[in-house]
Amino acid sequence: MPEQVNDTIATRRLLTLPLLRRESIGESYHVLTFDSKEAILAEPGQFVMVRGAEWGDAPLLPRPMSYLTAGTTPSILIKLLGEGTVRMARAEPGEPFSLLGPLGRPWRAPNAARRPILVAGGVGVAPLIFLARALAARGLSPLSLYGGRSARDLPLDDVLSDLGELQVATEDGSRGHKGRVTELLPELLGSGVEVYTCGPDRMMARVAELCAARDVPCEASLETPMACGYGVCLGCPVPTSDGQYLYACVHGPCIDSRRIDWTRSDHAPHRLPTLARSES
Amino acid sequence: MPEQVNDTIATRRLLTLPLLRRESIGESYHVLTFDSKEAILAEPGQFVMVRGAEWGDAPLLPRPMSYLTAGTTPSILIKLLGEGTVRMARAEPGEPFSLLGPLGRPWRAPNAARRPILVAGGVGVAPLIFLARALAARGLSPLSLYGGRSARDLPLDDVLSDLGELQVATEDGSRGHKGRVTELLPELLGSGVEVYTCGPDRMMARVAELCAARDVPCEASLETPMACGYGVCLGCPVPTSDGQYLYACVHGPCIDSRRIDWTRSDHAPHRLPTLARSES
Amino acid sequence: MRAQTVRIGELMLKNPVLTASGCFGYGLEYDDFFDVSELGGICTKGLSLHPRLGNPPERICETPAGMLNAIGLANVGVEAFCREKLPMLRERGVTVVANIFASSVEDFVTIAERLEKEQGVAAIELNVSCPNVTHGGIEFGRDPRMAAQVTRAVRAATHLPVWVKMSPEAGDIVAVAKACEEAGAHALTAINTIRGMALDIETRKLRLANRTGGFSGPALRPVALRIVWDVAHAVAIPVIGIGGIGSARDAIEFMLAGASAVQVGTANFADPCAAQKVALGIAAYCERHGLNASDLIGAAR
Amino acid sequence: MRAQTVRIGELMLKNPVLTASGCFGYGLEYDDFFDVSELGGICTKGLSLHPRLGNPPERICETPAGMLNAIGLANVGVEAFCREKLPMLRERGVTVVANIFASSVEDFVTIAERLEKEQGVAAIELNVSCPNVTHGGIEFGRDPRMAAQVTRAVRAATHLPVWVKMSPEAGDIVAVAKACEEAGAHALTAINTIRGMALDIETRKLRLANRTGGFSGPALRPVALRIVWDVAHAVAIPVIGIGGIGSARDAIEFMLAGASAVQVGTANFADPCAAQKVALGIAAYCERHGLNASDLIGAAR
Ligand SMILES: Cc1cc2nc3c(=O)[nH]c(=O)nc-3n(C[C@H](O)[C@H](O)[C@H](O)COP(=O)(O)OP(=O)(O)OC[C@H]3O[C@@H](n4cnc5c(N)ncnc54)[C@H](O)[C@@H]3O)c2cc1C
Ligand SMILES: Cc1cc2nc3c(=O)[nH]c(=O)nc-3n(C[C@H](O)[C@H](O)[C@H](O)COP(=O)(O)OP(=O)(O)OC[C@H]3O[C@@H](n4cnc5c(N)ncnc54)[C@H](O)[C@@H]3O)c2cc1C
Ligand SMILES: Cc1cc2nc3c(=O)[nH]c(=O)nc-3n(C[C@H](O)[C@H](O)[C@H](O)COP(=O)(O)O)c2cc1C
Ligand SMILES: Cc1cc2nc3c(=O)[nH]c(=O)nc-3n(C[C@H](O)[C@H](O)[C@H](O)COP(=O)(O)O)c2cc1C
Ligand code: FES
Ligand code: FES
Repeated sequence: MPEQVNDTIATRRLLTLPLLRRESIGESYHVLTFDSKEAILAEPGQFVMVRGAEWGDAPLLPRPMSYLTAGTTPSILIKLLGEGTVRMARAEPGEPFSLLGPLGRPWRAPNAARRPILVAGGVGVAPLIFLARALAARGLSPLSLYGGRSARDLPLDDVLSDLGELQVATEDGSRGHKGRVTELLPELLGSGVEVYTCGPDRMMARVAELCAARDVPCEASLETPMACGYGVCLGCPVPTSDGQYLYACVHGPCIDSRRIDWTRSDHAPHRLPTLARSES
Repeated sequence: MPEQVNDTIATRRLLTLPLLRRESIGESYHVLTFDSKEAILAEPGQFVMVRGAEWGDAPLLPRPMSYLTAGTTPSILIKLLGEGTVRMARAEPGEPFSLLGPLGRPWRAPNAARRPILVAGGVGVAPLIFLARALAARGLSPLSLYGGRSARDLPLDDVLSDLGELQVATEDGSRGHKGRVTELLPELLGSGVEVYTCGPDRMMARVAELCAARDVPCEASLETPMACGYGVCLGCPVPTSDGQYLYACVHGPCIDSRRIDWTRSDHAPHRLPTLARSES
Repeated sequence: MRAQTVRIGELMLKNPVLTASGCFGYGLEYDDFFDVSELGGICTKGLSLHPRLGNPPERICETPAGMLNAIGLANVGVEAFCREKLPMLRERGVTVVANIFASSVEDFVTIAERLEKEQGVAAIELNVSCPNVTHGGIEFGRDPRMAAQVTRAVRAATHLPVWVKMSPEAGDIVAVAKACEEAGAHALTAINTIRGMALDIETRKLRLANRTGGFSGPALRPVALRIVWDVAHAVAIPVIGIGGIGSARDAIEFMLAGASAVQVGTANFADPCAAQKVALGIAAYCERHGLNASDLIGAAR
Repeated sequence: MRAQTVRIGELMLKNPVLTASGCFGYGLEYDDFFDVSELGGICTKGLSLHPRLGNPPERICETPAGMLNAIGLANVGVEAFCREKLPMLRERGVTVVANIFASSVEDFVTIAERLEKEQGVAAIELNVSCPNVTHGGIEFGRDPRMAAQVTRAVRAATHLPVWVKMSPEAGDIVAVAKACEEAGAHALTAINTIRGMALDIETRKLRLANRTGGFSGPALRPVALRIVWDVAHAVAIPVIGIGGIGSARDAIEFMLAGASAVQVGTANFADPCAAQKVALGIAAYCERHGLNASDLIGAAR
């Protein structure tokens, strides 16, 4: 564990904030915006541990969520999965939430000499939208590739297209390219670009593979189960190519994709929607 | 356990009903009214096991609550105590609740030859209001004695006074007689009356004692912790004067006060408000 | 519909869902709710040789996602059960597992012999793991030799299938399980409650008159599941899983871990139809996956 | 303010609240949150002789009101701890309890000897009860003789106070506790986690790569409280209570049951300031009741 931890750490706080508003996007996605007196100085790629202040003893653990926006109205984009996200999706304005953040290592600063390509899968779009906004603020315009199962699984695609060029792919062909979003990538890779990706492990593994083959810098934002989110439980190991572990909450979630052993990072049954599971 | 179980039992059902409205009465009391397509045929003195359908795994057990009214808009009067009642008091219209009822033995039918005296302590007023309404529907007008710590602890006193004569007592003297409500009782007892009581154990024990001394029939509605409410867990024993146990959920909650061993029924630390406890 | 029957030794159950002892009365309290004969079976409240009053109040208290109980095995006694309860259960066609409890091997045998005389008892479940009584109970279930001794004695006294209910408090549960298997148990049921305690900090009193109580409910599930896995991987006889099961998902977890059937306990309190819903949910899962219920047993990968 | 100090043998703690091993890192991750030296103390992540990578993912999973962990004692090793972590803790004035783990008595001794050389270690806590490693761990903690052997050997090797952390999976925990007392332990800490398991019914896979994980959190509290009561009523040395403590109310329950101090574990995850809040809450309770913290110990009626 010789890894250095990011330095925005000095601003980590546990705040209890009321929900300001909740907007649903289709059936499975919601944007939750909170009301904070002090501005949250989160950077794109960082995350926050979120828990309803009134949840009692169960669900017990806070849920890691990427910041969609920061400042005095920090927001997150959630996908309904299990009990935690279902409760979040039921919350009404005014309901208090505990937010611990900003946490983790943000996206590495873009290299001005390269055009950023953002590769998003489903809800993984959240930290990439935050990044695209930051790039736009600097006058940079990213190229975004955005994939999902169907047109319904591309929440906030309009935001991305407002911020730069957007290409979409859906597995059922209901929008854009029919197939995987990674199929759009090869022809775009070259010495003038760099890649940022967040989405399902399998998608990110493929992005990493393509980038490695063409020597394109690629940063991936990892999802692992987390108990604490701030480096004390050691519950969030990410196997690295040199046989060690990085800890996603402090060494990530944004990590240089070449450091990760992608063959060992898809164990997680967690990654299946629990809602489907609980139907039975 | 040779005790016979009441016969309205044939209508027990577990229903999931939306909250229709919630009215607060001061800081500590709320009336919750539910919306039922079918009329709930509860009788005065019966109770219902109430649990938020969205509570998840905790709090685990449903909470026993006396019916305040029955029919298609069944309602309960709750006093804030611990996690269960606090959650109920936060519920918004539309929130689904599981209601198992009607349960238990209702108040014994009034004897037309006697004037009913209702002795209520705090939230114990709920099943007595229901009784007073039923009496009023038959053209009978009960005399109600209603006590609490202060004027704030006499929720729905106006309902009682609309239904008959009402005398109140508060320990701090902020309304009516200064002192215990049981102090109002002795001069009212005689051969022409019968008593129904619900409130703190100590109050009911005193009512029972006074009635026994004057040979006045007295029925008490007991509060014990309950897990099931329908006779299977055996968690709700009430010590009887012959050294046996009755089970409050099926043999009660309304029981002839002479059958109860009041000296053995005040063990419960449960009876203290948990809210106060959790301050620390 | 996919076949839902499961075998527990010689006994064929309609489906893998029973109700747990002490959490379903005598199975006669459910006429308003559902037809109990639809279940795989019910386990009766623990029956002793003589009627028992049980412990003084308070007997129960809630804990995070669980509860404590110290009922103290209040029951009508085996005689009254045979005369007053069993005929009604028989009439309703309910598969009845008689859960029995005693503080000596002799009494276990006497109870079993009494049940042996009746029609309509599908199996006997030996409660050698009750944490809420002073004598007998948990001591038998903690020690492999004592557990085996009770099992062997009851086996010799009855033709009925004998199930032994495991205590999670045994230091070496697998050793107890193996000893019971060797002693002739037809099945093992796991788990009974673990002893817990709760205190009120304002009165500074213990919440239960019995001081400790058995801990049950969803909170207990991960521990129960681990024990069922361990036991099922160590013995050849069927194992029946218990502990915090409230949904089909929970029940399927136990079956995948090696349970041939499951029992629903605490979940009946909040929902009298819980066991029925679990059974229906397992059937739906089987349908969806093209499996029979018996295919689930030990199918974890 | 009422006195909040409590004595654990020779060691005087500022207040009765420590943080539990494995749930507070090395105590250096809290600068943003609060001044860790305000606590009664911290227990470090379990230290082994050599650094350990820990188990592969998944290492954690949530359960009703609790969680399972199978970290596998990932840690920097005692040497790196002494060189890189301890000086910073010393500088901050933190009361440090070094939680140590080994798979042989010799290694336990070697680690203790290494710590003995340092300033700033207030006590050593022997983890003879880790459920997540193949060797050592829980075997030591289940058997009174083995637990005593480790205790005696470490006592002989160091002048530091020695605390022994009890496993709830011992068949006879009181026997283990007494054996450790006799072997010279200065205090007992109870409890470590109980092994649990979870399965995903769609993939049919176990949720944890290690198969089982240690069960912790509020769900565990009633079981932990009962064990603390039993142990505290059986030994004369101080007992430190652990298990699902997240509020002052929980902590006071343990103290009333006989604990001289408490440790806050899983609760730190949702709230990094949990232990600080527990300590403040106990002080407020003491104020309200006109008691010193030490008056609470074993004061249940
Ligand atoms: C750094 C990071 C950023 C994330 N950002 C987002 C985001 O912006 N929007 C979003 O919808 N989701 C995001 N996730 C995933 C999100 O944390 C899970 O979807 C969520 O925890 C599921 O909780 P649940 O109660 O609904 O599901 P359950 O399956 O009921 O959760 C059970 C347990 O597993 C954990 N868990 C389940 N799935 C995941 C997962 N995919 N990743 C991590 N833990 C999981 C939960 O936290 C909980 O502890 C992020 C995860 C990480 C690690
Ligand atoms: C037949 C009957 C009728 C009742 N009618 C009413 C009513 O009309 N209005 C009302 O406000 N209250 C009524 N009560 C009491 C009510 O059940 C408790 O106040 C409530 O359960 C407290 O829950 P909690 O989660 O807020 O408190 P907590 O203290 O957090 O509850 C913890 C556990 O203890 C049990 N418990 C705590 N206090 C009591 C108590 N006094 N009686 C029974 N169980 C308790 C809870 O049900 C729960 O299982 C009645 C109780 C019974 C038995
Ligand atoms: C109120 C109550 C009473 C119980 N009585 C008995 C009993 O008489 N005999 C027995 O073997 N188990 C008894 N148990 C244990 C249950 O059968 C079951 O093993 C345990 O509760 C765990 O399952 P659960 O979490 O589904 O409740 C009782 C449990 C509860 C909650
Ligand atoms: C993630 C995690 C890691 C743990 N690591 C250790 C450890 O290294 N050494 C140890 O003795 N106990 C360890 N424990 C056990 C805790 O110290 C504590 O005994 C247990 O979690 C019960 O307390 P709690 O419910 O407050 O968490 C760990 C617990 C958790 C949750
Ligand atoms: S989530 Fe706890 S260390 Fe990463
Ligand atoms: S509450 Fe279960 S028997 Fe009365």
